[in-house]
Amino acid sequence: MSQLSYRDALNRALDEEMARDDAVVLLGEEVAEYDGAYKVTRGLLGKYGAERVLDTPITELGFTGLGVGAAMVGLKPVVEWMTHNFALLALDQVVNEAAKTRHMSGGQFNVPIVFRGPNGPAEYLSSQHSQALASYWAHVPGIKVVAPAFPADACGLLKSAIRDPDPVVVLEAEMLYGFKGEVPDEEFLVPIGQAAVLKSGRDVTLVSFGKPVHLLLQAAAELAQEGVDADVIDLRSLRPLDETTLMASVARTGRAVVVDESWPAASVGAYVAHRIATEGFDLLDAPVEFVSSEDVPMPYNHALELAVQPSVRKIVAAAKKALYLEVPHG
Amino acid sequence: MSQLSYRDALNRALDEEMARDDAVVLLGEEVAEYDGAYKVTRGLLGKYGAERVLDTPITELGFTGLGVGAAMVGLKPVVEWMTHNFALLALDQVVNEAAKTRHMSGGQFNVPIVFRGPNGPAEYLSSQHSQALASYWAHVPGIKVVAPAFPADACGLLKSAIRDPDPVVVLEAEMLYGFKGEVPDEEFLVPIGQAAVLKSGRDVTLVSFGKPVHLLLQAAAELAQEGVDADVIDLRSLRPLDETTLMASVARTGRAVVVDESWPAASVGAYVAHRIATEGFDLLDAPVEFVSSEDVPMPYNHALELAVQPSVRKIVAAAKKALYLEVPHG
Amino acid sequence: MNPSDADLFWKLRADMVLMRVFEEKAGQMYGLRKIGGFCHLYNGQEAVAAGVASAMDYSKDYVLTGYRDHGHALAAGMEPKTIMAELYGKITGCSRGKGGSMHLFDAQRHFLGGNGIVGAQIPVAAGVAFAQKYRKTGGATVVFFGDGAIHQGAFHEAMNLAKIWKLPLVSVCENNQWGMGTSWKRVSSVDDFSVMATSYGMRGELVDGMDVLEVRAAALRALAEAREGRPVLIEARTYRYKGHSMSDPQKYRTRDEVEEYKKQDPILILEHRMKEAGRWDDAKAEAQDRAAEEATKEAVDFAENSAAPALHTLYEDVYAGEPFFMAPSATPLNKEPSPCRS
Amino acid sequence: MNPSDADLFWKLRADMVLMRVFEEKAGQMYGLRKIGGFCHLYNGQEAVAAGVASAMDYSKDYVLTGYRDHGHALAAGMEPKTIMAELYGKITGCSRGKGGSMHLFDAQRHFLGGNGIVGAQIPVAAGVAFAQKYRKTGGATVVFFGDGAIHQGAFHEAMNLAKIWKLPLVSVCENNQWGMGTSWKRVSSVDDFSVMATSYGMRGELVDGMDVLEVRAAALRALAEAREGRPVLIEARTYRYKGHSMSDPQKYRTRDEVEEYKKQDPILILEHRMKEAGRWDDAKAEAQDRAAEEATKEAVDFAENSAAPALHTLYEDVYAGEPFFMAPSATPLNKEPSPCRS
Ligand SMILES: Cc1ncc(C[n+]2csc(CCOP(=O)(O)OP(=O)(O)O)c2C)c(N)n1
Ligand SMILES: Cc1ncc(C[n+]2csc(CCOP(=O)(O)OP(=O)(O)O)c2C)c(N)n1
Ligand SMILES: [Mg+2]
Ligand SMILES: [Mg+2]
Repeated sequence: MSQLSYRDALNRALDEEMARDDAVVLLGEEVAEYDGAYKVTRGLLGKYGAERVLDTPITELGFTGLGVGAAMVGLKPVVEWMTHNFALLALDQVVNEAAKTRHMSGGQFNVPIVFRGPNGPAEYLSSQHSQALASYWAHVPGIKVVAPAFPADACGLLKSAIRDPDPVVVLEAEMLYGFKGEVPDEEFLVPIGQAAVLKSGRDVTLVSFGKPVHLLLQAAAELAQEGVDADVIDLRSLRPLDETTLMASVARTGRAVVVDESWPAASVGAYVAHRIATEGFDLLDAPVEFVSSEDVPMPYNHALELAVQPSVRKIVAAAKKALYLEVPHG
Repeated sequence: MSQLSYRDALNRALDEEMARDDAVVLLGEEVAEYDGAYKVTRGLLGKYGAERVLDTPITELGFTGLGVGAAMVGLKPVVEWMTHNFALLALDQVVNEAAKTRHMSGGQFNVPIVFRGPNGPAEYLSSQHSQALASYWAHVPGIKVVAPAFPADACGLLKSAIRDPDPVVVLEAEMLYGFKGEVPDEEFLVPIGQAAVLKSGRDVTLVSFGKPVHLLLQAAAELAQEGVDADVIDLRSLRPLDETTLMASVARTGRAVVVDESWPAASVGAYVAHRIATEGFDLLDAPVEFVSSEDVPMPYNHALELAVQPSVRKIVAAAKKALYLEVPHG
Repeated sequence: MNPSDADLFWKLRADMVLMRVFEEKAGQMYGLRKIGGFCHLYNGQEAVAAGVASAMDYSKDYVLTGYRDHGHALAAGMEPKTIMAELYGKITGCSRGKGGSMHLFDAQRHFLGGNGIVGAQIPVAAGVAFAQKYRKTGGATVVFFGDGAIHQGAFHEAMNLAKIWKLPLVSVCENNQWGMGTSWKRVSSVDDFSVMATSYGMRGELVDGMDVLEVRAAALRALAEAREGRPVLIEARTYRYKGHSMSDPQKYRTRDEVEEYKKQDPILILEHRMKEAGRWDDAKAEAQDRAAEEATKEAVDFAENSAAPALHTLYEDVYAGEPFFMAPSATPLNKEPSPCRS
Repeated sequence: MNPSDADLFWKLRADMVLMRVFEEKAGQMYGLRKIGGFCHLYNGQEAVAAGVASAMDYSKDYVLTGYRDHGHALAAGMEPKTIMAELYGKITGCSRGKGGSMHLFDAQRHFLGGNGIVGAQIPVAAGVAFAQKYRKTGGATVVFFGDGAIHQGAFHEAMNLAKIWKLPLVSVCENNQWGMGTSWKRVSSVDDFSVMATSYGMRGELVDGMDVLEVRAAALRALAEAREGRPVLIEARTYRYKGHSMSDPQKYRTRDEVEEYKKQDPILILEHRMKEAGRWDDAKAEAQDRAAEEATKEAVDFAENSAAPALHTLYEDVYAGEPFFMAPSATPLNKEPSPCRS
């Protein structure tokens, strides 16, 4: 085990997979000479050359589509979106091409492509640059979606994504790029589609994905001080969703708080809350609580942008509500 | 009251609002000389001239953005997307411009624009042309979203949308364009944000929006034959969502079936199911049932494409499950 | 080309005749409600697909196009049977009845669709060309699109990528003069699309898209340049005889306009050239016509007699490996009681 | 222009000096962590905003730009105070602390932002021009964007719309030669962006973006044409002195390259011209410099002393009328216990 930052863990995944398979190429804005806007691709141009690590013009739709075409004939492109905010320009190529080519050709084509980049609020960026857009990908059959919260998962999931014969969207968290954690020294994969139980507990299930997972852990620690034993689930994969692990947790606790840093409506979080409520109907002792971002565009002012997002305080309050500890129900 | 088709009801709304306010202009592919790909804009070019009814090149991103700019300085553009499938190319201009301009300017601008066009599966069109994309709009603060199921609502909601100082997305149903219904002869508006109770009942709430609302009515009729008295809710507006009407129904029935013709994950339907389950926790006698489209791209073959979508049969089965009538729970 | 090459003449004619006959039959079957949805016929434009195809080396080259794809599919050597079966939505269709008219595909024959989103195939094609260059296959990619598609951002972004990365891409704008009911002149700032190559430092060329020999010559030039890393833009000026799709009343143009173009019919033009070159043979032509009729009739029979896809196939071809479905889709409830549960 | 117009000389100089001084101060305040996030400084490019602004009639014209917007905002006559307060995220900022550096707006002064999505402002600007034409205001719209933005589909789609609808739009590509760490030459197929006008049958013009008088002259020409329904594309070749945003180590270029361009500094060039024209005045220049320093200092004081927005303001400016929020956002639970509940 070594301590590696989330950024370096992603970089290691890219490096290992590029070394392993010359079908893997990287495309994106600033990924080559600049080492990536967030330095995730650092050093790869030097190591693999300009044929495999390519700076693109600022044409998200164009280079995303280009990746899809290259994947259809056997390459394994990793397309970096400088952030997921800009990927909205490329949505059509993901939803209408990458996700559907296998199906509408009757299974004739693999589309082994990875779309990756930072997602979710960063700091002082206002509303166009601080969006959590997981829902746009999780909605769509034909692709897979992962959202690592720790360096080891970042590395292992990205490697699995690159080897996957289907398109995979990787939601990275800009605020976690510098976060360090243990990563196995030997090569490893993290399979797509398995949630992780980060802490076992009996009283309430706290579940999220990506950056807010770290809030869950802090909330669990705070709750522990008040004698509440939380179960903490990191979904890791949003499509497929590991309902088995999730429901096993709810069976243990009978209560659940779902956290999603996106807007609430038509979100992954609301979907997870729905699944828990429907599948766990007889298991639940309280309504599923859902902590989302406020339903507003992200403001620039820092105090406001913090207030908009899920916080340890909100999660603890939600957990207490689920436990009927403070807010009386009804 | 007259019998009007859904198409003609929309046409009447456009006509009345154009007559009323010369700030209203129509833009889109084939809306002028061709009368609209689905004939919704029939006759308007002749009546209002080429300055107000404009055929665009096939550039969804460009003309959607153009509409946003025109709205910022006082026009009230109605942008027709030939179908919502193609609007994915324009998503950025809706999500990052229309929805955010008021907020990120600190409230300096109204953006009174309407985006409209057919949404949802039609027939024999395969996967790129038969998508139900409500979730992509309902997710986003700063816009409003409506989905009429009847001619009168189509007319009244579109008129409200055109007068609204905020961007409104209108989800029309291609399969309903020919559907006829009663429409008041005098001018009328349907306010955005109010659900309709189409049938009052005591046993189970059936709720949906857009085209599947008609399936709810048929399912309710079938259920009635078996002695089940269903409450049928047509949401009409997805953003804002009329939770008051919805929860009053659930309070009456204690059981709910949510129907959404989109894919299940991160969908409007799952969100509604979640809201019912959380707010109605003490009211519910059974888990909320959710009937969505199958989680697959739409196939071309007609039997397959029908099997993919919600059907009366599936809804009746879901209602019975909610009533513990057939499928034993657990 | 060497105009004395009789085989080539006959091959081009056979291709075009097959397209024409196939489309007529498809239209007929549509009328009989054997085919549904959109069905965009290629009549009038045959010289473009046939001319370009004749210049390609399908062992290493690839083709992509839009939804008006029957002609290009046939030109790539796909069998009329699997195309017709696809239009019928049968399991024997090239796309297992999942794609329909707009989504013909044949991986083996390097025919990469069939795309329903106007312009979307252009960046995808650039990606195929990227892979060819990366793998040094010597192959090139040809992408077809309409006069309507050329305004899409996708076109522009892809052209720039093709040029800066020296991709072996030949972009063919089939200017059939109408995008649905919109005359190309009303939505275009230029009256010659080939000048748009200027923005990308590319060579652009306007070619008579009704003359298969001219198209072929332009394609040969373009492919040679593309293989050397110089992408080319071709505008093939052509004409669409039929409505945009099957349900188009065509009020936007006169019958005279259509008739005028039919006088320059691509098959007639080629036949004229063949006669000029002394390569005409009535019997051979008749035999070709009959063969096309025969192949098309066989295709219809094949489609008619093929099985519909089983309902459970709707769950197939979504993912490569073990499929998964987000609930409630994966639960029995959401499926139709019987046939769906296979 | 009439080069003997001394007022104009001094006005252009004042504008450019204010931009320069303001940006230096913004950079300083960023260093002191008074400002966060992205902050794209305009140093080096002042002649473009100042030259174009001087040719505009703000009573009827409009401006839109990207995220590198401080210079254009000042040129539009926005007060340094409200801009600096916005950078500080204060409630007195032009956008109430919601927009920050990238989203300056001033409806009154016809400054329509400030846009963070590269190229997105171009179609929006075409829409503003559309409204001007529709309302026959006689006004024109100017849109600024970078050498990186010109490849976006949004640019191309908007140019075509502007041309076919004869919109009063002047599109100014500020080619500062770098898009973040990418030299414009590496991602462009042409070495003169003004040729891209060809695809839209527009007039294109390359102008020295370091020379404010040349920029002004080009803008005057373009605006006159635009007002008559002939949109124009201008490439203003300029240079960015600072990093892309504040945290850019600028390894992609040499210090020499930057120094070389600083020798052609737009303020120096103008001063040189003023001297040549016999219009120079040391004292006046010094007074101008002092005024700019003063205004900027005041702006900082204003920003420092302004209140932060109350937390409840985060729920404001989302909709025009009675706001609404999708649950759980509207429930007390999801809000921070105290200050949020106003
Ligand atoms: C992105 C997108 N927008 C709109 C449509 C609807 N549509 C289908 S074909 C067509 C016209 C295209 O014309 P052109 O490119 O000239 O091709 P042609 O039909 O003439 O072959 C339109 C608008 C679509 N399929 N995709
Ligand atoms: C659509 C989109 N893609 C990527 C980005 C990230 N980004 C911000 S600025 C920039 C470079 C833009 O360069 P240029 O257009 O030359 O403008 P300059 O910064 O030089 O003023 C990039 C890639 C963005 N904001 N929007
Ligand atoms: Mg056409
Ligand atoms: Mg630049």
